[in-house]
Amino acid sequence: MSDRIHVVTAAEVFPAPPSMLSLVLGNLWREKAVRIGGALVVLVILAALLAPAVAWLLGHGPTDQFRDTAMDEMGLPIGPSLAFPLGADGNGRDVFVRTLYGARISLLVGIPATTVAMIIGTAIGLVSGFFAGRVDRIISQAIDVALSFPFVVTALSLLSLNRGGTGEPIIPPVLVVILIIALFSWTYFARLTRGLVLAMRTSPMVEAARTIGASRRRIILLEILPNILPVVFVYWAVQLPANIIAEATLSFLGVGIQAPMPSWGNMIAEAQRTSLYQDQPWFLAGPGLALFLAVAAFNTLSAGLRNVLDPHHRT
Amino acid sequence: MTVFSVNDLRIRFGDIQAVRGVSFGVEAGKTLAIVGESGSGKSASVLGATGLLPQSATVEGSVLHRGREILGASRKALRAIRGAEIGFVFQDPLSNLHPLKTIGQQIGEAITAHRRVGGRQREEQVLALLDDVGIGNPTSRLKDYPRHLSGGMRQRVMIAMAMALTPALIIADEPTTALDVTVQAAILDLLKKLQERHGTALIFISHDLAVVSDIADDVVVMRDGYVVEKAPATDIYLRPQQSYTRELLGAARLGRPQRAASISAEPHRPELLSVSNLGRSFGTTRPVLDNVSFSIGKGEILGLVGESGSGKSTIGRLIAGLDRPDAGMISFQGKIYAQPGPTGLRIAPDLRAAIQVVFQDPYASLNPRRRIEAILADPFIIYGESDKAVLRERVRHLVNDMELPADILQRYPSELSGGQRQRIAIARAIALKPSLIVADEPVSALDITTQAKILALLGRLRDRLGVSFLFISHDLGVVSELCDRVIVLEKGHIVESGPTGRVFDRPEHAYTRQLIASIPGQRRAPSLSGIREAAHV
Amino acid sequence: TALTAPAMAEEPKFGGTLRIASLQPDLDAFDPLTGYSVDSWEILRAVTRQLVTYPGATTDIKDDTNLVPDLAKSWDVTPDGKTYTFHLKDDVFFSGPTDRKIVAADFVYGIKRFCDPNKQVAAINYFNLAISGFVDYCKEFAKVPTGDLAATKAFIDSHEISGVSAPDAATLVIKSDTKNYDFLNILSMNFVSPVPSEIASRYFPDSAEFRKNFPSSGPYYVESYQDGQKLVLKKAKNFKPESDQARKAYVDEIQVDFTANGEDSVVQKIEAGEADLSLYLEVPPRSAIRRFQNDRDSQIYASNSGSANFITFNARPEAQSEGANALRKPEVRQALTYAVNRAHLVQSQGGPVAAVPLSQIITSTILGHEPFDPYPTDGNKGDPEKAKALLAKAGYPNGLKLDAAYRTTAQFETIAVTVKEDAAAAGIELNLIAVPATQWYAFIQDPSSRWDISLGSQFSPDWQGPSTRMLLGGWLNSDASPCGTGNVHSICYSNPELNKLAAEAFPSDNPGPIWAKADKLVSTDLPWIPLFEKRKIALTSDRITHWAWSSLAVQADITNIAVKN
Amino acid sequence: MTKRLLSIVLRATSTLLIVLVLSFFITRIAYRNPAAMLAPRNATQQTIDAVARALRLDEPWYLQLWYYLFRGPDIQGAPMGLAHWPPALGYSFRKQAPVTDLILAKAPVTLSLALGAVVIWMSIAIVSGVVAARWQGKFIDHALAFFAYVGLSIPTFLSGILISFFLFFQLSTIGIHWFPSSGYVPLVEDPFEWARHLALPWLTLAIAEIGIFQRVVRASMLDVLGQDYIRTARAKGVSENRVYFDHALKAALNPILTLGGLELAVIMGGAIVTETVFGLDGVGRMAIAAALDGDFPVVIGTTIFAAAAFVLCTLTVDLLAEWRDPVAAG
Ligand SMILES: Nc1ncnc2c1ncn2[C@@H]1O[C@H](COP(=O)(O)OP(=O)(O)OP(=O)(O)O)[C@@H](O)[C@H]1O
Ligand SMILES: Nc1ncnc2c1ncn2[C@@H]1O[C@H](COP(=O)(O)OP(=O)(O)OP(=O)(O)O)[C@@H](O)[C@H]1O
Ligand SMILES: [Mg+2]
Ligand SMILES: [Mg+2]
Repeated sequence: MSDRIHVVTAAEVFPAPPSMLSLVLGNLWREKAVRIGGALVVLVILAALLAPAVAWLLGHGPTDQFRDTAMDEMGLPIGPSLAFPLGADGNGRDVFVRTLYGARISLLVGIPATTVAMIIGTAIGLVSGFFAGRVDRIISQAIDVALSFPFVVTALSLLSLNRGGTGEPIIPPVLVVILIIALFSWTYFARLTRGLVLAMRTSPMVEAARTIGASRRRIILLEILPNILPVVFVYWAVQLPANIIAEATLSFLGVGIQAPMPSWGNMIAEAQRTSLYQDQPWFLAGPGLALFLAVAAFNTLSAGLRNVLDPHHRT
Repeated sequence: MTVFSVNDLRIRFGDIQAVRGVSFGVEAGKTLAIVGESGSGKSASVLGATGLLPQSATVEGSVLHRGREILGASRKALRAIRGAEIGFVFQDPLSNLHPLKTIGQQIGEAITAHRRVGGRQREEQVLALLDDVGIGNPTSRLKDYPRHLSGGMRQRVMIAMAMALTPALIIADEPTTALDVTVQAAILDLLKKLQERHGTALIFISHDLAVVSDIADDVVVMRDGYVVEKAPATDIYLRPQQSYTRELLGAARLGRPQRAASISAEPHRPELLSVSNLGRSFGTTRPVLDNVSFSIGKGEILGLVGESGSGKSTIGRLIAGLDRPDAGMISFQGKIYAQPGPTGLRIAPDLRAAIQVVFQDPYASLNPRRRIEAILADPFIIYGESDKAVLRERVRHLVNDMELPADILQRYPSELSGGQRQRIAIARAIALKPSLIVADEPVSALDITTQAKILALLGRLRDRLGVSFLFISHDLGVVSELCDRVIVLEKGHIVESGPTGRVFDRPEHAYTRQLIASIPGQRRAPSLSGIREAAHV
Repeated sequence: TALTAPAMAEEPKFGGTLRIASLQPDLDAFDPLTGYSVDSWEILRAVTRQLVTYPGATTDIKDDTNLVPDLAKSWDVTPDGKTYTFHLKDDVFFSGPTDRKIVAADFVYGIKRFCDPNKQVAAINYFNLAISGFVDYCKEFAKVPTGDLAATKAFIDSHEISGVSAPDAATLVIKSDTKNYDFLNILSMNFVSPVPSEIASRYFPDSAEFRKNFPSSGPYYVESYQDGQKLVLKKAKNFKPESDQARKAYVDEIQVDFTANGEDSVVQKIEAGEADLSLYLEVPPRSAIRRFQNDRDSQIYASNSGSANFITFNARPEAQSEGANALRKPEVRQALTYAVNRAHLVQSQGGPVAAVPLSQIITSTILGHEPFDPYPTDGNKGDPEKAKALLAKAGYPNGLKLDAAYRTTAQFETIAVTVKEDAAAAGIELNLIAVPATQWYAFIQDPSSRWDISLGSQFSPDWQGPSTRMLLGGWLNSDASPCGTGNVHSICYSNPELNKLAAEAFPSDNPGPIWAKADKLVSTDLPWIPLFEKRKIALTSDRITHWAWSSLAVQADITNIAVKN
Repeated sequence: MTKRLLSIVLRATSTLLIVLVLSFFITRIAYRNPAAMLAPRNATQQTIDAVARALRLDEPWYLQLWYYLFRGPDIQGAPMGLAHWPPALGYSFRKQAPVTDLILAKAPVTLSLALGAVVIWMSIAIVSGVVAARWQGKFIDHALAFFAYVGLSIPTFLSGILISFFLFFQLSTIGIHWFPSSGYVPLVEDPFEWARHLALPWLTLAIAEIGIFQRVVRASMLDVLGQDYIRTARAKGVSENRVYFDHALKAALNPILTLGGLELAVIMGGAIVTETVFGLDGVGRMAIAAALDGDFPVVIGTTIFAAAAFVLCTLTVDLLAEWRDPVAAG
């Protein structure tokens, strides 16, 4: 008869308890999306990790220019060859090596940005959902405001903010890019967490804890957090590819990662701007495919995780 | 004439064999009841037979509708039958009605899915149907959405939909389980009336033998996908052949509750908790609680009954200090701890410990991510115990008290049965040696046999520890078995209170009388009392 | 090849529409007062006329240096060379918001607008120098409150510049305090155009309304203008072709399309036949150049442009960083010039067709040019070893770190990363500072900005030929441009010897040799490091039937181009 | 109900106000010295100072905010002492016009882009999402999933480049001039040209969104298809097509609308990348140009515009959801 009364309970938030870790892992493994996505993600991470090794093997650093060997007299880059697996770019640099280094930037920006956003968003969402009432109204308003700001333009203003009196950046631009992306994605986690916590704060589980006199801290840490964290982690994986795209977009528009540091976004921008991709298609295809693969990898993986771990998709 | 018959029906969901060879049939104008505990395959059988199961199900066997084989028939053929020749009424009328379509559209669709009728004509038919199923002022209801209707009315709409084309057979899958007793009685009446008028055959599914006792001509008892027993109703109730059937009968509270002789009204108990002039309202609608006053004595079990939405749980939450009243006050041993105002809720730690709660859904009240041991250790930790060994000892003791095996401690709530979970919830509540436990429908999520065990446990706790209970239930039978005193709540007002025996024997208020009259199984009850006694023995 | 434009066999046909794809979403300026970029001049040529002008050349940019009468039919010069009296043509008219005849007073008004406090003329220095009484007039004008059209008009109506007068409708007299051999060249720039006061005084200079109601004195008028989308110029009905020796005005309509974004898209438009010419496309993409060379030989035109790119130093006194101080030593500057691999830079611009290495201040189209390389290296590849040695000599044996600012456009980014790589080989580490292109001048001019060298500096002569004034007599001449805000690229160079040579050259009748001498002097001293001279490459559609270069616009002369129709 | 509506509107208004004030401060601090940026490139310090005075940059911040809202800088010659009503959202330094006018001039482009794209992606996503749900686990479902993932994994700037290259350039070079590479023709002028010019941008936006929405539609449909009332519909003998496209879709629409509102809001606020790649003269392109230019009144104005688009879209979606099903929405 237990299926008769349908109350949304904490249990439904995340059905599998950790004792069934192996079961969960089994379920995950059975999900094709997880297997494919996982394999691709490993590939991306390997690319990032092995970038210096490949650079060393090929003898081409990410910013080294080989104007005499990799370009003709007109400055047109050569196409793929043994020495330059994906050919050269408009400055005689190795597209393959730069693409691999681009993976590093993507992850180095995407992962911290998403993590920071997750931590901030979850904390704020927790407070908002748990204390409800006026606190919630204020935070909801703040979320509204944060969501209302257009991404690229505000990012530009914020980047300009990072200019000291001398016109030099106050903190490293990469850090700013990370912070900006985090600033624009914490709301996602805040709203997610808030919704979960709001539903949970009047759940029998939390009320039971209240009646035995548990403190707020105890309730948040022991009752609520463990039940929402898995979902939050899943949504971390969902948000990550979006943030990788955000970095690439900023760099593409010339306001993210600055030359000569390679980022997929600024590589693609360069390929397009110089129109060299028409002669050396790999100049565009290299970073383009890499970006696509990385994003697709995380998208696939996170979709799989979500299918298994959070069947009631939240959008 | 047999309208519909099922032969050797077998249903599989993946590797789960849900139905393992079931046969039954129903004749025109007759009612076949299918009874059995949850998960026994009742719904699966009828849904499988009519092609309504998801495609993941494999259905084998034979199903004859008016002599024609319909199992494996084309979708189109099945669709032509469903609605036109077989009508369906499902359990939860809210979830079974489309939330975004008006009831006029939904009933009309039952007609237009099979017949070409003009708009005017359709509307007339819908109005006639609404009138038939006893919905007053039908014209004004046409444009209503399901959310605008009460539970009973929704179920009437479902019935109107099923009856739209006066099918030869109606399949009603637990049509009253989600409803209050009084509404349940009315719906059963309606079904019976319509059946008689149109000579419809009826397959009626229920988990409660009491409910079908008034209506069934034949009964099929199912368990684990098998038919345990199949016989005319009189035989089932008077001469059950199988022990399982007898067990079901024993648990069913047929007819007017019988007071167990052991519970005698003690003359006077010292007052433990007092509630006076309590009021609470949410938003602008009428107050949920209005001027509620009562008290609970030491060691007393006070029953609180009333239909859904009458404010029972709200009272429970107020007493447990989970909510603050808008009016009146609550005092514990003379000390006021809850009254209106922003600082109205002042609960000292010892008071916190003294009043504990057991919730309806045991699974929802246990943290699925923590082991039972951690859950049970919580109260001790919160009240200052930190020695690991002592904690372990106390937790073990608790589990022992609850008659649970010790190895349960290392498990997670999801690995426990419903009854076990509720015991854990109770264990956590008594860990702090409370004086009062608010039990909000603690057994209504459990199946009938488990219910009995938990009720017995509560009784023993009272006897052994002298704990008082505020026992909230909508099931009069349960209340009558356990409680010393009963208060009856209607729309936030107390309409009657008194010793259980008195209230049940000589109800003073019309509402109480209505509640008691609606208890199912009363028609057969006199003839059954003997069996009941026998089953108890 | 067709890189030097072929002479057209037959007389080109009139009519048709010339479509121009602009890289920028809007004109940077569209008022003779404010236009001071080659691209704004390109368009202004169609809607303004001057006293004298250049007729365009079909062969090469440097061939378009002969002044011909434009609105003036003739002029007299006093023997001291300081007073010019212009006699205006008689059948010349405005078009657009007014159709009336152009009179001498319209020039006077145009010049009186120059120091409108709401918007000053872009190249005010020329006129401070060239027109008597101009400075005093401007000083007075500066006191007029901004934002008040009526006050502006009242001031202009009630004040005169002593050096400018219109004794009658057809006579204009301009007086100068000094004799200048390039006086007429100065007047040939778009600034000195007739402006009808009854129209112009209604709008703020270069405002959106002004642009829409542009009072045209040229062969075309503004039919419609929508920034970000389109500018349409139509042939003026009262334009008398016989009155204009310089502009044939072949096409009936000129459309400027502002919707292309990015070099690639501009070129694609031309290749796809959606556009005939480009605007704001300084350097076409290399691959496009090659495609045109290979497949569309007749649709690519190239010419030396006189424009050059160079590295400048933050030489203002406020700059006291280690790098800035190091660069005050000649050895360090020499080290840097040896560190630069000009061959690489030329390659990065698209090879010899697009640029030539440059080792001196004066570029090939300018008066006084004599090829000269004070620090030659093999194949212009630079010499890292020599650079290191020079650094060590200057006291930096372990190399040097410099903050290098560049503008974030394709061209400068390429220069920046290329120079960075090559400098690194010579032990000079460049810390690149990216500055958005639109904030470039504000950044460079702000004394508090932190940079040692600028990789974003470039130069384009205001007119071809006798325009040496701009560099050796202007930017580098501390008499003409003292250090401070307004000193372009914060060059802050001061060399008394140069100043003396310049003072000698201006009134001279044969200034060429003087400038050549000055060039040798300064190029050796390295006030900046010349990198390369750009060749202008124009890609066109196959609809162009007659080609002409305009020296002022350093690209196509849209008033002398004909298209198939 | 009115109280609820009032509070919703109040919240929207306060959101806009906060955005306004915040963006004013951010941009005022970020674009530290707009006068120098706006003065001619070889302007003297006096000129720069004059510009700064004209922009009233030397006044206290609250006056600047006031001027920003209600009066132009002197350089524009707003009549002295006369307040501008409704608020002008400042005057663009570069364009020398009230920002409100500028935005209103560009808004039709952005709106055409956004609304056209939303219609395209919603209809395709809904049909393909329903199809995927209906044949869940079948080949067509997998195929659609594959395309969805490809679509949503390509950033718009990349797909924009590719679409423009292949569908404009390559087609044009072989003589098929179906799609222009850029530009905009107003709808009222020529509906066909309007659609032709917007086709590629729409496609670019739609590709990414279809990927997202097809998945959302499918998930939401699957969710709904498991509901009891779907079984009820089948039990009534309703045809399968009606079950999917009427009963199920109707109920599945809420999350789709909510997310659709959000995405639409972002695009309405300025689809910067798409507008840039395709040279559409919309609010987004103006915004980024202004941000790069330091024309901060325009930056603030476009920020407010984006915020207003966001607030409006979410408000509409909320009200729509409320109207469709107050219980679920509540
Ligand atoms: N769609 C399904 N997929 C998988 N298993 C199912 C499905 N529907 C039912 N089952 C399983 O089939 C068995 C019989 O279910 P059924 O719904 O017939 O029980 P029931 O007797 O109607 O119970 P209740 O009284 O709870 O309604 C159960 O074990 C159930 O878990
Ligand atoms: N937090 C709340 N906010 C708004 N309304 C509430 C709240 N809690 C309860 N109510 C309303 O108060 C009324 C009484 O609710 P309560 O839960 O006390 O009823 P009940 O008697 O326990 O019913 P049931 O038997 O269904 O559990 C209901 O109409 C309910 O909708
Ligand atoms: Mg069932
Ligand atoms: Mg209740």
